[in-house]
Parts: sequence; C-alpha cells; structure tokens
Amino acid sequence: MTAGGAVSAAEAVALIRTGDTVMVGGFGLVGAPLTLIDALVEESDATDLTIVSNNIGEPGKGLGKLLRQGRIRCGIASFFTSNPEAVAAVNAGQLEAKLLPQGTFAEAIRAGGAGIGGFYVPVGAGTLLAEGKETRLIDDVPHVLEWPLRADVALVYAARADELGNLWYRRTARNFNPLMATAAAITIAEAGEILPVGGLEAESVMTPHLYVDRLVARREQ
Amino acid sequence: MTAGGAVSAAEAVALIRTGDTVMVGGFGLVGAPLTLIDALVEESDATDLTIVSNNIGEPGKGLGKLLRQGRIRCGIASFFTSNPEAVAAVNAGQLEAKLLPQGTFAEAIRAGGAGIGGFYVPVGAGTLLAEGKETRLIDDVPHVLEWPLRADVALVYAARADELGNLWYRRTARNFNPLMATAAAITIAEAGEILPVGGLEAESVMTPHLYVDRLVARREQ
Amino acid sequence: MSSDPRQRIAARAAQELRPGEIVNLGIGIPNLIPGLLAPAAGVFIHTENGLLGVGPRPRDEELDPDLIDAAKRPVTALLGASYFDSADSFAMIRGGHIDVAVLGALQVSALGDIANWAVPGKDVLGVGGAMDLVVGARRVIVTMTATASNGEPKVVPECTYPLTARAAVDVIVTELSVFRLRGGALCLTELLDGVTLDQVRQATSAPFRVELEA
Amino acid sequence: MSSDPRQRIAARAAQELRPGEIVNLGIGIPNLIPGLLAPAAGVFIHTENGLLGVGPRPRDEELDPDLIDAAKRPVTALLGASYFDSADSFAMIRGGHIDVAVLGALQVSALGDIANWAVPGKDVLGVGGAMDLVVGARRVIVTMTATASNGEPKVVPECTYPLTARAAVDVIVTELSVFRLRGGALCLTELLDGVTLDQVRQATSAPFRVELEA
Repeated sequence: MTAGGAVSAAEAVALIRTGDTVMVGGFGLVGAPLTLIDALVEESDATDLTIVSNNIGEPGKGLGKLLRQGRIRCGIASFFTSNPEAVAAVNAGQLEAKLLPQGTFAEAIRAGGAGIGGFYVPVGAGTLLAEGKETRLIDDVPHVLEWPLRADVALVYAARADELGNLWYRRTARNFNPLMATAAAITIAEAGEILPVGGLEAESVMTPHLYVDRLVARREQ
Repeated sequence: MTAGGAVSAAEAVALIRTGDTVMVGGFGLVGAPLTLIDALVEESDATDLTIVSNNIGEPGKGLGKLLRQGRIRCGIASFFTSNPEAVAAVNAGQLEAKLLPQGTFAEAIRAGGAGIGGFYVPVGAGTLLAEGKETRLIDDVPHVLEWPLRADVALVYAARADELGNLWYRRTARNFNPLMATAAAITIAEAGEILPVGGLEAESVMTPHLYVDRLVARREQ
Repeated sequence: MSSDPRQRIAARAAQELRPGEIVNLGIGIPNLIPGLLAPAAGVFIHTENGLLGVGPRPRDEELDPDLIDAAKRPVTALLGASYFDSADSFAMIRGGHIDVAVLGALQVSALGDIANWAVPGKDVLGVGGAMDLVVGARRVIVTMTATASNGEPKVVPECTYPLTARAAVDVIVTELSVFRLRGGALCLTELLDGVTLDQVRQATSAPFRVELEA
Repeated sequence: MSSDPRQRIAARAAQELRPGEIVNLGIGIPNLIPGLLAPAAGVFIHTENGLLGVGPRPRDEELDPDLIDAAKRPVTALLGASYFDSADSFAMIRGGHIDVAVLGALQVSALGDIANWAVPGKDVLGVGGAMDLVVGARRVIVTMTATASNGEPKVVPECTYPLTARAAVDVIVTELSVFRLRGGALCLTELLDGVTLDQVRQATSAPFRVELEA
C-alpha cells in the first residue's frame, strides 16, 4: 500500500480491533511511536490485545499506560523486566508472556514480513527458551526451529517520512521499526517530519512506501 | 574486520585459493566488481572455483572471462541463461550448475551471513527445483527447506566507501552486494570512490565496515 | 484497438491495474504496459533487482549505467522511488507486499498452475524471479497469446511443461479473451472486441465455464 | 591497580581486546571498559540496539534522545559509525561477525556453560540479547566477581541456574584470576596481582587445571 498524506492519530488507531495482535516499535521508549500509543490509550476501546514489542514500556510510560488499563492480554517480547509492572501482571496471571531471545524476536518479525515459513537458529538450544520447540542438528550444532511473527497492525516511528509513506529512521531510533513495518496487515507510521514526495533521497529510504498504510504526524512529546 | 585503507586489486585477489567458493555481486554486469574480476582473471592462478553469482557474466564479459579460462568448476545462480557460453559449458559437462529461484538465492546468502541454519519458503514447492529437497506443510502450504550459502571470499562493488570499509551502494547497483558482503570469510570491496572516515553519513552506511576485510579502488572501466 | 496481438494483450491487462497498486512486470508483453498506462493511473512499478518506482525509458542524456530493470534494460526512477537489495526485494515479493505480478507463460492449466520458465527436454538453467513472483504476488495476471507458434493451445487441462507453481494464477489475458480463476475453476469472463466464443474454444484445450460479464 | 574489584576486573578484561576488534559490551562491569581503553586501542564497540562505533558518554550539550546503547544509556557515536536495524544487528551477532562479547554471568561451569539471565525460582521474563551474544560472538569473555554476595563460588562444576548456552565461554576474568577454556577444559592461566593460588581454589568450586603463564 501507500499512505498518500497524513491522517489523525485517532483515525489511524481506530483500525485496531479488540483481540488484535499489534506490533509496536522502539527499544524501550527510544524509537517508540509515542503519539500512536497515546492515541491507542486515550481514543480506542480495543482490548484483549497481544502486543509484540521488545519491552512492554516502562511504568506509566509508552505501552506501560496500556498495561495499566488492563488491555494487554499477551506480550511477546525479549525483555519484560524493564517494566516491573509487566512482571507483576505476569505474576498475577493478568498478562500472558512469551519470551524470545532478542535476535530471534527480531528475526521472527523479519521472517513474518518476508514470507519465510520458519527458520533454524542455534540460539537458545538446550535452554528453557527452547522447551517444547522442535530442534535439529545442523552441521552437528543443535538448532531451534522458530516461527515467523505477524500482526494485524504495526505501529512504528520514523524521524522522517514523505507523503507516499517512505520512511527514514534516525540513529538508534531505528531498531525494530523497519522490521515491524513489513510484518503487519496494516502498518501505521508516526513521523517526526513529513516531507513532500522526493524529499527523501531514493537510496536513503529505509522503509519503502509499499509497507506503509497510514501516516500520522508525531505530536511534540 | 575493518579495511583500513585501500590495497591493490592483485593483492586482494591473491587471497582467493584454488578450490575456493567465491561470491560475486552484480545483477548481470550492473553492480559487478569488474576491477576485481579482471584481477582474478589476469593476476590469479586460482582455479576449480565455485562461483556464487546471480549470473555467470556475459560472453567474454565479467565472469564470462573466467568461464572462458575454464576456471569455474561449479556455478550457483538463478539465471545461467544470460551467458550462452555458460549454458554450453554445462551441456558439455565442463560446468556444474546449481539453480535456485532468485529470491531463495538471495535469502540463502543472507542466511549464510546471519547465522541462520536453514529456512522454509513456499517458493519452488512441487517443482523441479524442489526435487531432492525436504518439504514441510506449514499452515497447509507446502514449504521447501533451504540451506544457507557461504563463501571463502566475496567480491562486491560499492559506489562509495570510507577508509574503514563502510560501504554505500548507488541505485540498482546494490542488488546482491550487501548480502554477499556478510556471507564470506573474507570480503573484498571494490569502491568507485574512497572517502576519509566520516565521509559517509552514519545512517546511510549500507554495509558496516565490520564486514569488509579489503578495500580496492575501482579502475575506470 | 491495436491489431498487434501483443499490444492488445498489454492494453487489456493494463485495465486490470488499480490506482495505488504495486505492480511487478515480467519480461515481454508485460513490459509494454508502462507505455499504455495513463500518467494518472497511479500505479507503482517494482522491479525485483531492487527498485520501487520505475519510470519511463530514459532519453539518451538520462542513461545511467547503475539504473536498470530486471530485464537488464535502462530505466528511470520516479520521484518518491526507493532502492533496496535483492533480499529485501524478494522479501517484498515472497511476503505478499506486491499487489500484482504481470508475467508471460508457456502454459496455464485449468487449475491455475503455471509453467513459464522451462521447456521439456531443454536445460533448466534460468529461473530468475519467476517462482518467487507467482507464489508471492497477491494477484497474478498472465499475459500470453492464446496459442503457441505451432498452434498448440496454451490454456491447457494440465501443464506438460515444468511447473513454476501450482494454483498460482488469478487472471489470464490473451489476444482473444480474459479468463479468471474463481474458486479454483477456470472461467471465461470476457471476449475481446470482435472475438467469438467459438474462437476461444478452438484456441483453448482446458475445460472452462463461461461467465461473461456485461 | 584499583582496589574496587569491578574496576580490577574491567581493567584486566580490557587487556584481552586487540586493535581492530569488534566488541560488544554487556551491562555492568563490561560497561566500565570504554573508560579504561586507551584512545589508540583501536577497538570498535557494537551495541545490539543498532550501532557500530559507540563513543564516550555524552556531555550534557551532546545528549541526543535518539542515541542510546543496549543498557538504554545515552552514548555518542564516533566518526565512521553506522546505524542498522535490530535484525541486521543480530545478523552480525549470530553470523559470527562480532569478534568479542564481554558480559557478566551468574555462573560459569567447568565446561564453559554459562548462566547469566535468570535465577531459579524467579520468573524468566528478561533475556534480551544475552543468548544471541554468547552463541554468536567469536570470543566470549565473562567478567564477574569470583563469588556471589553470599560467598558461593560462581565458577562451578555444573551450572545450577538456567543456562544461557552450553560450552560458550572462552575466558573468565574475576578480581582474583583469569581462566581460559582450552580444548573444553577449564585452565587457570593467571593470578591477578597479590592473589594466591589458594585464594582462587577457595573461591572456585569447579575443578581446573593450573597453567599459569609468565
């Protein structure tokens, strides 16, 4: 798809339905689509969500707000521990947690976007995180079979976009955003700056517009 | 590794030994490391090579020169047909050919660089190209298990490099180059322009210098 | 309408494309489509060697050795275009992010199986991106003449040439008609100007339903 | 030499790094290493959230909210640095392109097994990049105090904590000594200044060979 100009955050997050799986970019709060998360918190009733994000925010910040509302049923992440409230919610049986090694988490999202049906990694073999997973010796090294991750909606943040939805990420705010943009049925991009078409150098585009369905201007944080 | 300034093409290709597997970037001749190929043709005795490249050059051009010298034992490619002499060599039993769908070929090289032990794709299932390959139903869709591709040496071309070996590719000359740069024990990069460190914007680097072992200035073609 | 069957096919196939769609065009007839699209068609052309936003053929002074399409012909890039490597390009294809692939075929079966890369008895040494495209694109439109140069129908009960993929085709456009695969069944949905149902029956060996649209 | 064991460990670990190496530093003691490296050490620091070429901590006026390391602390980027996404970053790690990972551990076994992400009986809710790093890096250097705060040795016959990976560790640096895994066997290769072999034996429950180097 192609964005074709910006819409409001409320309009964009209205695409998220109860029960949906939602990917959210960012490493902690850096590179997180904070305007979209706020709109989801304040202007959407969607609940029973599965959130795919490296962390489940911080206490009362980012996805931590949505967690406090009790609207997250399941988290798929590599590091829940950065939000003690997420850990507490898991212990209280209010949040289902699926933990993946960070590289496997990233690769699974890429695989989801790239049409890869499954992939083998040596990471995690012989550990708790491989329990119940298929393993296979490849060149005498135990490998774990991992499955792709996909979502109904992805929320990503980019420093710059053009009006078609081409995206450019700044410094370490890139992290999981370009991957998640590829792995959802609907990708909503929040951009710090929205340029006219041609405003990004063609070689510098990091997420081509075919991945972006809606474009929202970032609200000053 | 890190390049640390440029060396001569002859010095760089001297790292290629008889029996090696060599990846060579380019889609046809576009983005092909022509200076390095010429050095391999003219200044190296390495033979019995396995070449991993989308095409085996064109008649008498690029890898086509190496083919005429009879130094390629095996080709792994998606499109031998762009060089009729490669087709003739296969028919004459002088060249072993391993054909992969282009996307699987690209993904296998990426997997080789990324430490992925194997991956499933729906592409090719039920066709001649899946014969003898393990298949598996994933979500009721037949998938083929494909293995990573790695090489002893990769030869890539980038329009710009900095002295550390960070690379930037121009337009459609990017193609397989960034993938191959990750998938070899030794990566030799040919650059159109070699800039001082800091000459490439940090966000624009497409191949970080840790993948580049030797840097060679392109000779005007 | 052009009397050149290839132009007729390309022109009819072009009408299948909708504004905003991401389209990959194969070599041959599909490559005639850009010349037939109105500038306002709003279609974005993807080429698997690493470009989204393919523009018209370059004028001499625009020629750039680093800018080609998958047919290895010089192209231009439109404003808003982007470049990417081959793994990312095929991730787009395999991952279902290309709306339409338009490509040629040697045979298409009544079940939508397609054979478009190899002829039996000849070496199978070039497949390129054909298999990835027919599996990955959301809609696969085949453009081909109804019969081979020897008169053999190309829409057949079952493919006898090496398969590219099973049940992959959505639409077949020939110089005679349009077929659509509906619920796995081959349906004739349109006769091109001046073509009769009998002509299509003669040129087609596959069984098909007739579901002509107004 | 510093009397702070953490500083002693970091300083000794820093000596393991060679010019030109690509090094990933874990949270805690490893993060003290950059402050101990000579500017001419020529080491390139990789952080798995997507940066090669991590520079010193920023001065206040250099603070950039988009520029952090994997510990989520503000950093700077050196000239020649590059940024990449998380899939590419872990491709570097898993693919064997990181020369050295320096990280903390709760336990290391006589076979080089490492446990550094979870404590038994507590929830296993945070693993981050630990498993990827110990499997992928060419050399794994563990920096840790010889014993836990309760006095229990951390170099053990077999890990009792949940494993991060098997047979992954190459070097262990504590405030007392350096161990190296050689052919799968744990070898004591160095006593730090003023430390006796007996002190190491007391603080170590794993069996080890003594192969002290000059």
